[in-house]
Amino acid sequence: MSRSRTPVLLIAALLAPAIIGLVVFRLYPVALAVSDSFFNMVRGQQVFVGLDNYLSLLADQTFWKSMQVTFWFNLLINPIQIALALGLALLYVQNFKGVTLYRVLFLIPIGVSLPTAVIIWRIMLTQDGLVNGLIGIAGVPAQPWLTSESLALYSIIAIATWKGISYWMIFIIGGLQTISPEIYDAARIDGVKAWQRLIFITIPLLRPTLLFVLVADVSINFLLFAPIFMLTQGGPADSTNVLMYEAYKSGFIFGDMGRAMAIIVVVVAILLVIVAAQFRLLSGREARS
Amino acid sequence: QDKTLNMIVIEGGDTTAMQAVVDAYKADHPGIAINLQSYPFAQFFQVAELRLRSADTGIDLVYVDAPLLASYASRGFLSPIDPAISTGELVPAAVQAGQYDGTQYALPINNSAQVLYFNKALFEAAGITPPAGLTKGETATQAEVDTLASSERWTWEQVADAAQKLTVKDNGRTTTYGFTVEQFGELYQLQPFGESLGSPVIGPDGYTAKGYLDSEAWTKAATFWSDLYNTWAVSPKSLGYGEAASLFGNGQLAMFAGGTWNLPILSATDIDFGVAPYPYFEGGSVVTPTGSWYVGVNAASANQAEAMDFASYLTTSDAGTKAWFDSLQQLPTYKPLLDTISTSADYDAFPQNVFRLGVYDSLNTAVARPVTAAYGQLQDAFRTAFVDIANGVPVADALASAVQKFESAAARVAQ
Amino acid sequence: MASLTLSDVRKSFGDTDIIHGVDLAIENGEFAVFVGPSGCGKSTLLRMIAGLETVSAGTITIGERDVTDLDPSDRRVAMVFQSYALYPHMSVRDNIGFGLRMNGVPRAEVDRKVADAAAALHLTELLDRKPKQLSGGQRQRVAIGRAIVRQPEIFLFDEPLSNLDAELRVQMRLEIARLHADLAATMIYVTHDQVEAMTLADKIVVLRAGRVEQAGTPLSLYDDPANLFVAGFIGSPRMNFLRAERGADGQIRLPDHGNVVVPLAITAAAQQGQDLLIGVRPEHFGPDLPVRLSVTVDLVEHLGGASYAYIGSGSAHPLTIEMRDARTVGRGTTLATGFDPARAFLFDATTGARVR
Amino acid sequence: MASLTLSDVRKSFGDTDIIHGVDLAIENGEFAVFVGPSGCGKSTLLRMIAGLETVSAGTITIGERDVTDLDPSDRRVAMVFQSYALYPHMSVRDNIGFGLRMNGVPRAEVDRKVADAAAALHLTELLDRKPKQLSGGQRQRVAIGRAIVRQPEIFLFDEPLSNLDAELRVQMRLEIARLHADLAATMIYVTHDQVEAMTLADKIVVLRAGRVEQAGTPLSLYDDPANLFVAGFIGSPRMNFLRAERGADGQIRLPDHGNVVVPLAITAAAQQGQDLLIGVRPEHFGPDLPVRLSVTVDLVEHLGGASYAYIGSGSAHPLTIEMRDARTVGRGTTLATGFDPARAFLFDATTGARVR
Amino acid sequence: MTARTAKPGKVLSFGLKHLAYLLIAFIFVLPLWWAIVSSLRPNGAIFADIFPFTPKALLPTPFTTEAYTGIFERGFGLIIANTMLVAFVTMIAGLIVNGAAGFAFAMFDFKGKKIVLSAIIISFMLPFEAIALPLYTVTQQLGWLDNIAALIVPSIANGLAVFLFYQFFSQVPKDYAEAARLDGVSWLNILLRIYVPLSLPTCISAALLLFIFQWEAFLWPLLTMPSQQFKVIQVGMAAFQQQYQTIWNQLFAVSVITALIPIALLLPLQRYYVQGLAGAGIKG
Ligand SMILES: Nc1ncnc2c1ncn2[C@@H]1O[C@H](COP(=O)(O)OP(=O)(O)OP(=O)(O)O)[C@@H](O)[C@H]1O
Ligand SMILES: Nc1ncnc2c1ncn2[C@@H]1O[C@H](COP(=O)(O)OP(=O)(O)OP(=O)(O)O)[C@@H](O)[C@H]1O
Ligand SMILES: [Mg+2]
Ligand SMILES: [Mg+2]
Repeated sequence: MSRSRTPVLLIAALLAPAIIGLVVFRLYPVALAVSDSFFNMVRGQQVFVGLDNYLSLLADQTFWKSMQVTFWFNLLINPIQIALALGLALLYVQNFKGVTLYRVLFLIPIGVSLPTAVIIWRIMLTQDGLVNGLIGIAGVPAQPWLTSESLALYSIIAIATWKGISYWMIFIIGGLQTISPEIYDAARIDGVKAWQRLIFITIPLLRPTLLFVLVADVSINFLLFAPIFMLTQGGPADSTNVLMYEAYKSGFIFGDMGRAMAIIVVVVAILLVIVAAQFRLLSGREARS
Repeated sequence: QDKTLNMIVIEGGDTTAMQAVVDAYKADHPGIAINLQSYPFAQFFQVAELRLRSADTGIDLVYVDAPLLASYASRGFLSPIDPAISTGELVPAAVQAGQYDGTQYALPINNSAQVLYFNKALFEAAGITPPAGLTKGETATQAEVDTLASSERWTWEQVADAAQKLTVKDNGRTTTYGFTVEQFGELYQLQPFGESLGSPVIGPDGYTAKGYLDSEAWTKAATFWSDLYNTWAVSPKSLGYGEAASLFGNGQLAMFAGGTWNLPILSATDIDFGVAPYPYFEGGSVVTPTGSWYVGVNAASANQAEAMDFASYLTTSDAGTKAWFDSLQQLPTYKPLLDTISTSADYDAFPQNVFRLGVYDSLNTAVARPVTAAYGQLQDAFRTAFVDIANGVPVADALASAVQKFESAAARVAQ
Repeated sequence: MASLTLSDVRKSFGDTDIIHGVDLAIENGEFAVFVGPSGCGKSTLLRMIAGLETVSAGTITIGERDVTDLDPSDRRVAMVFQSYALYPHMSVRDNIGFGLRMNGVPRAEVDRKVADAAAALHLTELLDRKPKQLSGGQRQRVAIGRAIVRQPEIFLFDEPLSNLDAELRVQMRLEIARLHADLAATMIYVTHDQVEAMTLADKIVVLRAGRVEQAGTPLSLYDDPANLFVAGFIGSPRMNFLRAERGADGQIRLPDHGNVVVPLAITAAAQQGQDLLIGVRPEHFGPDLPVRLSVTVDLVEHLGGASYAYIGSGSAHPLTIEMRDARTVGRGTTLATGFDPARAFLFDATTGARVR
Repeated sequence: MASLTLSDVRKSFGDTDIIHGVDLAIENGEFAVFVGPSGCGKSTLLRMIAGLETVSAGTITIGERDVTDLDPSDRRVAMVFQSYALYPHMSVRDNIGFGLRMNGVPRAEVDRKVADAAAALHLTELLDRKPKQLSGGQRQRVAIGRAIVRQPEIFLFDEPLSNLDAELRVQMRLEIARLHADLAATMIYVTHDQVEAMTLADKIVVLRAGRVEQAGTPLSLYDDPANLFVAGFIGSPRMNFLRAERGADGQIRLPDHGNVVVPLAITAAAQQGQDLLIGVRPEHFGPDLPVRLSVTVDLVEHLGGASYAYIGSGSAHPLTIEMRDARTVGRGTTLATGFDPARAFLFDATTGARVR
Repeated sequence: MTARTAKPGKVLSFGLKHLAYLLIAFIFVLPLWWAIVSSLRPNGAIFADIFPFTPKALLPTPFTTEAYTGIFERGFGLIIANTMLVAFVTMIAGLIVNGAAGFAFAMFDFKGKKIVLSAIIISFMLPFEAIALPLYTVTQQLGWLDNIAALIVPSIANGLAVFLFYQFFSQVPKDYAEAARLDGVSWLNILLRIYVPLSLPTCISAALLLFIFQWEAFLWPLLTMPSQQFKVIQVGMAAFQQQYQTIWNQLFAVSVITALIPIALLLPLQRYYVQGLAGAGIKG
């Protein structure tokens, strides 16, 4: 409603708890954390070093290699997760006898916590593990899923995807509910094939939902490092060493908070640029009749 | 007046043992309550780091892993140990490892020893002679153990040779592995590899790896490590903590190098196993891993005196060390207790007599981990290199990269 | 363009039978209109013809082709939905051309066809707008444009005008008539609107509860309804039904109106005491007609030219009478009116059957 | 029940002025209908009265109270939305009683009021259904029920019947009329539908582009429109406009119809060459009337009773002629018809002003 | 899309469809199945059929329920109850707080809306590890260490949830709110009695988001509950991976229970996902 007489008090009351919570428990701590990136610990003393921590990143090979890994990881995992979550949501909303059982099964990874999922998958993916056993039945030779430079990152993507897509599916299903079935009927009569309906109708009409899922998923994946920490510790040969893990190592293992925070500030800045671009692309010209 | 001290410790057996000490201490010191805050092993270091860094007054006593001491001390997390506390009764190497820049920052609680476990049945099946060692049903005096350790110790070459014969493959899949180490790629476990061949991991300044980690000695050690996985394929890749013991307990692993802490777990299985001294390289010196947990006092604690008193009780008193040892069965650093192990008839039988092997090693062959404020960086670079090597990265590349990574990270600490 | 034949077509949703065997032939180029009360199965029948619903039994033939099991896209039919079902995210141009492009028609040809259709429907100016920037009538035309470009053999319309306001409805009705004349295509049209049905149809099909009650030209249904249901359904305002009795003398009287005699010649066998209804359309009342009634007006609506008088509202058999130039009539006026028995219909009140 | 006064009410959205100073008085108990082309500001005006839009300038008074800046909930008005805006998750009972319950009316009283309203609107059977289980007309009645129970001083209706089919629309129209009679409440009603406007209104307010063009009783607008716009807007089918010229002799002629003379008495000053239009309603054509025309029919629609002939479709001044019992007329028929100049209106083609 | 009843010719595609679903379901279920099986084996036999893999690995042989009795003897019942408490309180408080904020953003235009909304959206793009330390200090200063307030309060306001509510509340037709305004319904009731029921799938998604966040919380409870009197599931689970050995079967038993609880809670809510309400009260 466009009313100039906006109920200011009401708005304040509605927003206050969330804003206070976020300021006190997110934004204020983050300000403190960012200030860490301007300090270094020298002989037990915090010393102000200005932008030194950032400048030293410029010449830091590990950092740049890690940046590459981060981009490659995100370039793959985000489209894959969203595409699969969408596919899964489409399967979920189908209606046929027995679908209820599948629907329940589709929800399972939501409940399995990430550490548990990682433990289970690590064991399943070992050289002589269950996955190699299964593909062995099909005659495929055993693969070093987590221990080879060429596969480790993809295995991590697969695990994170297994864990994540059911969760995103839930949100997409909510969005699918808002599309009128008659539009599909019209398209069927128009001779539009199923895949064309998906690309030209479903996806454009899901835009608000996809925006949410994309922003949330990209943020989470950009900051994701727990499975890497638990599975490969950045290896083999740094092939899974994403920036967040590099920062984590610096901060928590090496006690070098200055470098860690400098890296995190860079990561979050990149993330913000990406998310802003997503907003620009997907919102605004929201189409709904 | 009543005081409550808080101590952070590792969840599990360590907490149980510490509680036993606390209970004993309480009997003598009615005014002091000690509250243990236990954290899972995997997260202990992260939590300790965070809490110590925030100058958390809620911690009085800190459970310190030997190599982290320098890092903590250099950042002022720990108070210097009260010089009045006498360390004369402790194993000197262990006392030294508690010092940074010439000051004592922590006291050793216990020590560790690594041994070679072997499955007798699998050796028999493969038709090879197992290493000389302590086995079930046999007793051994300290003198006999000393002989075993000084003259009958296997070399890594022997281990590799046996492992190849012990490894069983079926259809391209390994059903029995010949050998593995318990702590895959860890510095603690592998440090003796290179040191046995004559080179420490880093230089005495604590920040130089060039010329050490990429020395000929370490290259040879790393090549051996690489061969275990890539040439001979006798070891399973990427085992998690505790999984070596599980495999061994299932009879799927013939030998593994691991800590004495595995004894209770393995004794509970029906595997017939023996324990041999930690191997060394042919032509090299005998070097074994050592170093375990220390206790320190949080610099931010408001109860310095009381905390020092408990630390002293835990590490330098008869009652305290005994309570700890009785509960946890870890190799002590308190010499009177070591003497008991050597002499008491209680330790004649297997597997108790394995401690006598530990006594020998800790007094004769143990080499402490490098003391450096950049230990975390070293450990990470080292682990990365050795895991990569096991996964097929060329030895020279992996070591060079480790040197580079460690030095650039350490430089930030050293500045 | 093609003819359409439904042979004993049936449809059940689960256990519920919705369409109970419909037989229907629609000629090539014919404009057929389905009418019937809400829920009688009009949309379902249309959707079955389109292929959007499966057929439980029976066959559907378009031209010579049996399309019963064919996919909607293969039937060469086009449908205009009540909700228009325009693609909200596409421009008018894309909405119209979407089906063609998806079927691999070259870009240039699509553009040409879209331009032609847009010109025919006066949409040229609007080609770059999105549906939500259009008025109802414009959306309607876009939906029709989408149907036209595909040059289907049969057009299906499901209440295409029901979301439009009265003025637009008149306009669009004329446009659809013109379209039918221009394309000479077979069209099937579902509506609730009397006027649309009467003015557009070559053939009106009256459905009730999944059965065809009567099918025929609009005027034949208007002039000669087969039963009470069709009589009440065709014509607006709806036909009035007056209670009638056949006396011992064989004469038909109106008990609610002073037992006035209605001189009707009936060939059907006389059944004394039979409950009858006489149907007279509002527009067939007038002064000076043979059967005279005197009624008291409850309510009058003056539309300017015509006025409607409502009598006996709330009773079982209310009357609506259409009057011209009757500004003076108001609530409470006693109206002398009447009807011509030649224009009245007689029905059996119990079975609803026409009594001739 | 209360009167409503708008004094120089204006509204702008950003820089766009939508309502340009409306002055209007609606009496206590009056039924006012707003009509006007789409986008002229009817809904905006209604929403300003309801308090859903702020007023940019001017004042709104209900009874004695200046409500210009009051919150919607404090104005004692109720509104029926075109979309009905029934709460889909609530039963009919809850939909109707929701406002009362939220305002702390005791449960028992809410139940009683809901029951009363439901009885009045024949909704009693449906009280436990959800909106999606209702037909359009039933939903409409629920929306009205929701307005009634609050016993507002003013009812606002925004095209309440526009989503209903023709038959239902007639029914609901009568119910709203009955409601107005029963409650004697002040009602303001927006519609596009001629018939609704004509039959329901005590006063019709014709709006164009945010201005009031004319306000008055339906028949006064029908019989005496102030200008071309109102004349074209009131009446359905809309009035025909024939091009007229005033010759040198002061006579008015129809150049498109053989220069036939229309004998009209005009008091306005003669302006030679002035472009004029003569307005004649479709229902006012007939044979044997003074001004005789001969036209060729393009298209006829036979509705049973009435028939409409369309002439000169597509031309600038097409004609629609209503005929009774004219089954024989068809496309191409040459029709001899005419109109009575007493029922014709004269307008200035340029300004649209009535020329008297 | 309309359901089509099976015709003889469609049996094949029907079978193919089930096959495809089965395959996907298999991938989803396999890890959990393996966890279930492992939780029903004695600890020593967990890896018996895994290295190398044999089909027996997917059957609980030898069979024992000792892991389950074991975890409850360890007090895992209490730990689960603790976690439920934390998760439910966070969920309910979070729904209220974030729902209110999302509603305010969706419903009103006010100065600075864009900036505040952006700040809120940004707040969930911050890695928790980065703020863990300052947040710990804040909590310490509030005196909340070892108090479950430290677990709950910082997690209530959630930028992601606000964004979610905002996105979906914006899609609810404004007519409902306007109708209710005219009815004199307060904003609070408009939110609670109209927007919330109309956005049920969204509310469930948001509830799930908040619930799962706490269900998986680990580092934070570990930090803020130093005395470890009040343990939550992930912290309790970490204890199975000890310094010298891992109690696999109990670890899996807990994993299975923790996986099944959220799914069991979600199951009865499933139907809201396949029947939309949106727009059902509008138009004829
Ligand atoms: N998918 C379905 N499942 C079950 N019943 C259905 C389904 N579709 C329609 N029906 C039922 O079939 C009957 C006929 O519906 P249909 O939509 O064809 O009616 P209609 O004549 O078009 O009515 P209206 O004039 O209201 O549009 C109704 O009783 C309806 O409830
Ligand atoms: N919130 C708004 N912001 C900007 N312009 C608006 C807004 N609401 C309405 N308008 C504009 O105000 C004008 C009048 O709109 P309004 O809805 O009152 O028309 P209406 O007479 O009700 O039309 P209709 O018959 O189509 O309902 C239109 O041009 C419309 O585009
Ligand atoms: Mg229908
Ligand atoms: Mg409007």
